[in-house]
Amino acid sequence: MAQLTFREAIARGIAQEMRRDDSVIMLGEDVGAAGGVFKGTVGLLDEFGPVRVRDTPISEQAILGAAMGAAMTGLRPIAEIMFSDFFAVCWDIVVNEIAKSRYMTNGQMTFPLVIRSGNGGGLRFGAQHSQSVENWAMMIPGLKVVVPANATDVIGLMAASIRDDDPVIFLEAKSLYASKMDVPDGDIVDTLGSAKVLRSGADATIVSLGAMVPRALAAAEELGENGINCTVVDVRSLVPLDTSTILREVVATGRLFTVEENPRLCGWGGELSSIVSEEIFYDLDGPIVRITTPHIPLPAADALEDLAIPSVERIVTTIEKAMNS
Amino acid sequence: MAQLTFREAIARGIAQEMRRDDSVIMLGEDVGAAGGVFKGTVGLLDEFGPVRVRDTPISEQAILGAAMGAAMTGLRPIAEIMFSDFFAVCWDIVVNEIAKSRYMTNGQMTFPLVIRSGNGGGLRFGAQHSQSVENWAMMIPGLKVVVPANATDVIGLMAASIRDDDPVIFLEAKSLYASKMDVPDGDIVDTLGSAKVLRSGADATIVSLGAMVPRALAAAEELGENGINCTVVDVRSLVPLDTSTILREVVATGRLFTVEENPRLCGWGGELSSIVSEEIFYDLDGPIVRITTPHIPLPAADALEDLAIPSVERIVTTIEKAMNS
Amino acid sequence: MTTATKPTTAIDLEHRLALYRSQVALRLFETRAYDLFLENLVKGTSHLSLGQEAIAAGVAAAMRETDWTFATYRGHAHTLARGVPMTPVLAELLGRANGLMAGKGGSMHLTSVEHGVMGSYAIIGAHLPIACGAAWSAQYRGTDQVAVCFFGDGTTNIGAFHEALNFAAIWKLPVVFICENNLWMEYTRTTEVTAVAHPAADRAGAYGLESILVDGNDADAVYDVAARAIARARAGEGPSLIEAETYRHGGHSRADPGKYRPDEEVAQWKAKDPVPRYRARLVELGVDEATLVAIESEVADEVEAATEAAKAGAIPGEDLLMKDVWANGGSSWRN
Amino acid sequence: MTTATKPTTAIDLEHRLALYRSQVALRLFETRAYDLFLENLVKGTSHLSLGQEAIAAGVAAAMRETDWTFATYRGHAHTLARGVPMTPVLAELLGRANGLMAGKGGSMHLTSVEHGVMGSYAIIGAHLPIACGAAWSAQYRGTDQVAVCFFGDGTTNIGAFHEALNFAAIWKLPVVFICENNLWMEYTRTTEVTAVAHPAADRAGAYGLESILVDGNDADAVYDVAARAIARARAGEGPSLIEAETYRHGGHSRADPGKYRPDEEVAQWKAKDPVPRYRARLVELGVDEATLVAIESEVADEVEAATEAAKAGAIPGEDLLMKDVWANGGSSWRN
Ligand SMILES: Cc1ncc(C[n+]2csc(CCOP(=O)(O)OP(=O)(O)O)c2C)c(N)n1
Ligand SMILES: Cc1ncc(C[n+]2csc(CCOP(=O)(O)OP(=O)(O)O)c2C)c(N)n1
Ligand SMILES: [Mg+2]
Ligand SMILES: [Mg+2]
Repeated sequence: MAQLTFREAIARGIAQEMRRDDSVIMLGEDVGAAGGVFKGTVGLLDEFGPVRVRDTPISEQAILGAAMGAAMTGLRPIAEIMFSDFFAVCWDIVVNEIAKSRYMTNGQMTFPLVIRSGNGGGLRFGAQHSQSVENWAMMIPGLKVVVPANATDVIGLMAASIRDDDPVIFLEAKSLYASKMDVPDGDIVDTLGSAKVLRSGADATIVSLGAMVPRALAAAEELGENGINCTVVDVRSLVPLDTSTILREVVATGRLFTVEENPRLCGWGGELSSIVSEEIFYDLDGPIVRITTPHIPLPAADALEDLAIPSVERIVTTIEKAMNS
Repeated sequence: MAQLTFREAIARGIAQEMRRDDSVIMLGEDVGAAGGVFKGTVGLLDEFGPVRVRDTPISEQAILGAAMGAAMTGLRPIAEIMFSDFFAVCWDIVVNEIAKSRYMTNGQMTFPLVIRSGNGGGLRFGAQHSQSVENWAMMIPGLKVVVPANATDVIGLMAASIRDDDPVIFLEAKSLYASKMDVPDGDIVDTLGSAKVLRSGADATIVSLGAMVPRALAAAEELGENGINCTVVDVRSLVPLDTSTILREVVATGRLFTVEENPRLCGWGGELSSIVSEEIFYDLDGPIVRITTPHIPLPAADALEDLAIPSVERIVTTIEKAMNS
Repeated sequence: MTTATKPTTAIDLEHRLALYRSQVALRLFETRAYDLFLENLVKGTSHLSLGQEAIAAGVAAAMRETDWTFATYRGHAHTLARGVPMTPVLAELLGRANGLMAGKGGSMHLTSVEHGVMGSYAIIGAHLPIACGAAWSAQYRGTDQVAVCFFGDGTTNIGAFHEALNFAAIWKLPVVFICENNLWMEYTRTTEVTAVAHPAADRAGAYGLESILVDGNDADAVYDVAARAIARARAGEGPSLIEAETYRHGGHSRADPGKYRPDEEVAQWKAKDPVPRYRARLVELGVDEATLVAIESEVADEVEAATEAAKAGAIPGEDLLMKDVWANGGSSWRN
Repeated sequence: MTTATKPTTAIDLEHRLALYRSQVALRLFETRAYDLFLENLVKGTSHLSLGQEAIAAGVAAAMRETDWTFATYRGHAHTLARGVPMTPVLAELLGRANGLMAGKGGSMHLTSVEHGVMGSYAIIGAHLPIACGAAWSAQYRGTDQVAVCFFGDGTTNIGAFHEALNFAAIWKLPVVFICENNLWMEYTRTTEVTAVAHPAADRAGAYGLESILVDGNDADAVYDVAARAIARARAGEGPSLIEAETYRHGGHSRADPGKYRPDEEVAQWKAKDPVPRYRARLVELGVDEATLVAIESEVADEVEAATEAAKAGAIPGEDLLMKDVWANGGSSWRN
């Protein structure tokens, strides 16, 4: 057992897999000597050397193209896209090439690669460095999408993502990088497509992801004190999606609340809502309510950003209002 | 009154606005001399000359960057992105620059521009030339998203989009380009954010968009013969979204079916479903059912593509099954 | 600028005959593909290499079996030149289950990993970085494989071109970029929208590379320049960028008659048609007519047989539709 | 390659004093911004131009009021150099309602349309095509406005750079691209990941442009080369690409101490610090100490006053949050 930050867990998860498998290699801007701008790859250059841990130019299409070409020829690259907002400059390689090529070739190629990226707001970086893009990735057939919410999950899900034979978009909530927890010693390998029930309550089910998980939990504590007992689910991977756990937990309480960091329209919460109201409509006791960032670009100022992203307080008041009406 | 194809309507809509406003200019690959690869801009070079109708290199970022820079300095550019799949190579300019810059500058800039693009499947072009990306655009705060389903709407909505002071993503269903209809003479100017009720029925509401509209209508005819009477709504613009019309029509029947061409996850249908189950849950008489392309890249072969995209038959059987269970 | 129009590598007759056969095969295959398109049997689109055969044939002849080809939507020729049989390629164009990718890819995405054809890519420029990745993998794994990446003149103006060239240069990757300069994008002349006269060769210096221009309608010259570039790449000396000047006889795609091009220009280039030109060279070198006719008729028979076999292919169904999104063979996004 | 280290345009003393004042203002402003960052008052990030002031000052001096600046996340200097007052800029860094964009943009997105500052862009390369668009608009409307676009050395390796340069060249757009080569990307040396020694100047030829290199720590030289490029653009002679060699004194952003750089390199460049260098030149030209001290203290007072005014700004609230997504002032996506 050792106390680890979320950012340290990234390097540990990668190192764990690089040690056991020579085919795992890494590339990105400033990932080597600098250890990553978020310090997520500190120590990897020292341990694995500049042949396996490579700094790149500011050429995101080249970075992901290189990862794709390497994956199709037998390696397991891990590429970093520094901020997930930058997916926009290499989106073609992600969605038109990596995501589609296995299907288009009728299975002739596999793409065992991981694209890590710092995701979401909370650091007052403004509209071009703060987006939550988990829905961008979820909407593209052929991509797996993993979003851990704590250090232990980072290691286990990173290992599972690296071992997975499909392309995984691995989104690291920037606002969680500094968060700490006790992490078990030794190798940790988790499973994609398994949501976690973090708390059980009879009245409502709150489904959350990434940086919204600790907020959902805190809100549930507060709601519990006010007599509303909530189940809290951490989705952990959007694709594959653990619909069985989620549906079971919604059936149990009859109410679903989703807490998302991505802006309002076409978020994963809307997708979950639509799955629920298609598949277990008759188990619902009331409206499905989504708590999201409003449909606006994220503002930079701390005061404004705090108003935009779902807060514990907003989660509490929204659920209270819905449950009491 | 003249019979016009959908593709002819594009040129007519653009010409109508270029005649009245010198600040409307156009650029894109092969839009000039060739009249566009889909022949949507035939005649415009002749009428407006090479200064207002400009052919570009294969540089989608430059095309949209140019449109953005021109818009912020007082022009009203219309840029063509040949296939909507190619948004992936210039996504940054769309989502990080065009969509966000007004907000980020606290309203110092406006971006009256239109980005037209051939969208969706049906032409057996395979996975990289057939995507329906209306949900890509809908999920980005700061973009308006317009998807006409017939020639008259093309003209009126094109005019409204060009006159609108915000960036509009104007998606032209490739499978509708050859469709014809009688179009009134004279200028046509429509309104963004107004859905159309094309047919009324007491039993269920089918909401559809673009190329799915004629299919939804045909399905409703067939269902009507089998005793299930459906309302059919053509959404026409996803942003602004005419929620009042849609919610009213769903309340009236108590059932909602959405018919989408975009792949399953995080489509506009999911968004609509979540709005409905949040806002008019108690008016629903049964599950909300989404009819979509499965969550796969689109295959090229005609037989396979026809299995993938929602067909009249699939719409009919899905609704029948849902209504009879 | 190196202008490599005359072969500096001796090519023996056997290889010359193979080069001829390859060019004839590409010519007859593409002609058949066009006919089938006009018969409405090719359902989607198709982009032919008629007139450009010398490049695909010449480069493939310089490659080893273990090397990799990265092609574009205009990729029939590059695929066949690597030894992929005609039947699955034609069946793919026809959308049949016996197609190279069972109909799921179509004309623009021909891929045969077995033959080192690592995909045909239909978004302009995207495969240049991907070819870098394969080359990086060869470099990392210490194999001596080389990635060869084809693209058109118009493609030099997109961002991915620039990123890939710089990336390949700094990592000294074993990748050979081959620009098939056929003067035209779709319907726009490339020089009208390009700041330099030779869209690839004039930009090599921006990546610290040698500027190489070759007569793309001369299979020997292409073979020669490709062989040298591939050898360099294999020896760890890094990437090359080759501009091969050529012309497409037909339109850009589908039934485009290519009417935007001046008649004289078309005529001038048809006079430089690589296939009769190569035939004439062989005759000059003493090859007898009978040998050439035999090659031509064998290839014609092959095309005929492939056409029949492709037409006889089954129509793909639901089982294929939902297959192979994921490595586990399935397409489910949920558990 | 044109190396423009010596001014060829006569600059009169009045302009020289203005250039000095401008550089001092940028220096003192950035120093204050850094202090406020260390005081935890700048909440997000910030990228300073300490050491690079001569470029922003020199170029701005060569621009007309109606010309346009396109800057990056490292854009404080370029914004101030165009005459934007310090208070709203500093208040923006502090996230206050009296900020240049009421706190909605932050340090990386400074914009003042009123002063021709058409935005600061934080995605590498994105603003180069956008500057082309503004230049196209000037060309179309027949004004003689020029767009000036700043970016760093590392930015030359991204696709948008390539697309924009070609596009500007073929349309002969009135745009001047200025690469501030400070040798480093964030924490990686640019030459380590760039195929040519001069990331911009060595690539100008790929766009048919003249290769121009200038001492970016000499405001007169910068002024001179910029004035000529702007004049060319205004005269309809098309774009220019200028590489200005410089160095950032501090780290890339925030509290980065920049320790990845060799001490000698930092020392060597600090010896070429543009501000004392320019001061020395003025003294040499006979300007008396009192004049210089007066300028310096006026600027110091301005910074002080701006600091107070910025700190006194209100905290922005919900009303601003939901404002100005759309041209109608609102943010509603539904009716
Ligand atoms: C990013 C992108 N933009 C546009 C297109 C449409 N497109 C397909 S082929 C083509 C012309 C390509 O010209 P060139 O590179 O010269 O190759 P050629 O077709 O002549 O072989 C265009 C514009 C595309 N496929 N991808
Ligand atoms: C597309 C993209 N990739 C990466 C980044 C992260 N990033 C911000 S600044 C920077 C370094 C830029 O270096 P340079 O162009 O030399 O400019 P400088 O900061 O030195 O002025 C990087 C990599 C970004 N903002 N956008
Ligand atoms: Mg071409
Ligand atoms: Mg730099």
